[in-house]
Amino acid sequence: MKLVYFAWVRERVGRTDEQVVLPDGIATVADLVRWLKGRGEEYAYAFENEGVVRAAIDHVHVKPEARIEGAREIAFFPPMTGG
Amino acid sequence: MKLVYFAWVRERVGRTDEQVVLPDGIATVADLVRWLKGRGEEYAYAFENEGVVRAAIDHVHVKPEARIEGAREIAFFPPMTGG
Amino acid sequence: MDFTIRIQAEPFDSAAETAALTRGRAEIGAVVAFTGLCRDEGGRLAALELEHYPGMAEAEIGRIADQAASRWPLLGLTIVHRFGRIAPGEEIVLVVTASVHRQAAFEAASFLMDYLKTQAPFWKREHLKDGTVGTWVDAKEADDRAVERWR
Amino acid sequence: MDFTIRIQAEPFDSAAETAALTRGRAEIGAVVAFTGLCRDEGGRLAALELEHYPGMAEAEIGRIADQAASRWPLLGLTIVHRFGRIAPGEEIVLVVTASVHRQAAFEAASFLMDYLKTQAPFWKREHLKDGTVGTWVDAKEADDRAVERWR
Repeated sequence: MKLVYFAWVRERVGRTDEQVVLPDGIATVADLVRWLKGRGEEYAYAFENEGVVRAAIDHVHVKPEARIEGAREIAFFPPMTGG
Repeated sequence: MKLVYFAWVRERVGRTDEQVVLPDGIATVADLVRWLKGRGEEYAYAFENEGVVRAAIDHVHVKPEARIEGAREIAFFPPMTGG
Repeated sequence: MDFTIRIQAEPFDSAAETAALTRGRAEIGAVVAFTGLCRDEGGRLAALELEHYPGMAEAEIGRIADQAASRWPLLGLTIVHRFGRIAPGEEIVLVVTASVHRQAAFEAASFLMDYLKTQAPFWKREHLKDGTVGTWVDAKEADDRAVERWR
Repeated sequence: MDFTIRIQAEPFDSAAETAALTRGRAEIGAVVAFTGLCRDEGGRLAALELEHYPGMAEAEIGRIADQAASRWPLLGLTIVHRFGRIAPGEEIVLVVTASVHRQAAFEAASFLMDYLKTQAPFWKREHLKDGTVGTWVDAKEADDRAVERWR
């Protein structure tokens, strides 16, 4: 599964994207965030404020409770400031 | 005092403008309309539906009860359809 | 505040008007340009004829513009209204509003159009493709309702 | 319905985009063009840097456009959003809506901007005149409130 990061989430994680192999029991976006936060300080910092970082699965906005099974690309980013 | 007419009010009255000398007792726009309606069929036709024709005194929209003393130019016209 | 109000028979160039309003003004964050066009009414219409009240048209549009400027923090405002014969597809009216933020620009432009429709002394008559002069366009109740929103 | 959606680094020409939308379309009565510009923030700002999520930006703006088209009777719609480095005074985003009547064009353009601000995957960072890279621009609560109006 591919993870991609944008804006200050990207800067805190320290990479634009990565391929991950998830352990069993990671069913939702919230599970994935919890797992990522355990991988190192940079992830703990990026996701320090629960509910601030947004997620998208295969280019569609999703909530933390969204199931990730079958996802090709999951993105994490701050609230959007386009327009 | 100068009277000016626009759109179908102008067509019904049959002129674009005219100078009038008002008799005593014509104090308001409504008085003026009543006096005009007595001047001929064309005026009676133009003002047949009370409240449809709008008025302006010296380029400012006014209501029928507006006083006309001191007015240089009074205009009568249908509801506006610009824009 | 930078006001431009013009009543003219000639076509206008909305792009040039908008560019003139924003040129060198780096405090502007939002520009809304409304253009009202002459429709062909399903192919029935040859042209619209717009009659106006010279003098009052400028004065009334100036008052409407002053109202908008007092209600919203505008950094620029351009209003151009044509009169005379206007063919389908041609522009009739242009309203351009500029502000720091979009909400003021959107609301002011919408307000200005509602007031221009119902308060500016212009009257439209249809000229039909079959050569006849059609009727004067009736004022729309929807336009009166639209202007009530702002009161 | 005539949709144009583009995400690009290059400046755009709002006049040309608007002209392309209305050319030969005599059923259009109202066109609203919104342009969002880079402000200089009182002279403090050298440029905005816009990061975006390629692929999702197009997809999400397409979904927002579909929503607008399902809510208002639009005859045309153009959205252009830039990314990369944008200097004060330059355009960031263009939304053009065309309809028979003005209300649909105004409301759809305002709706589209509210959604673009809060849903399209773009992020702004400030580059300051003193040479430093400033902070990422925070999402505004006012923008979240604005988008709630349409729900």
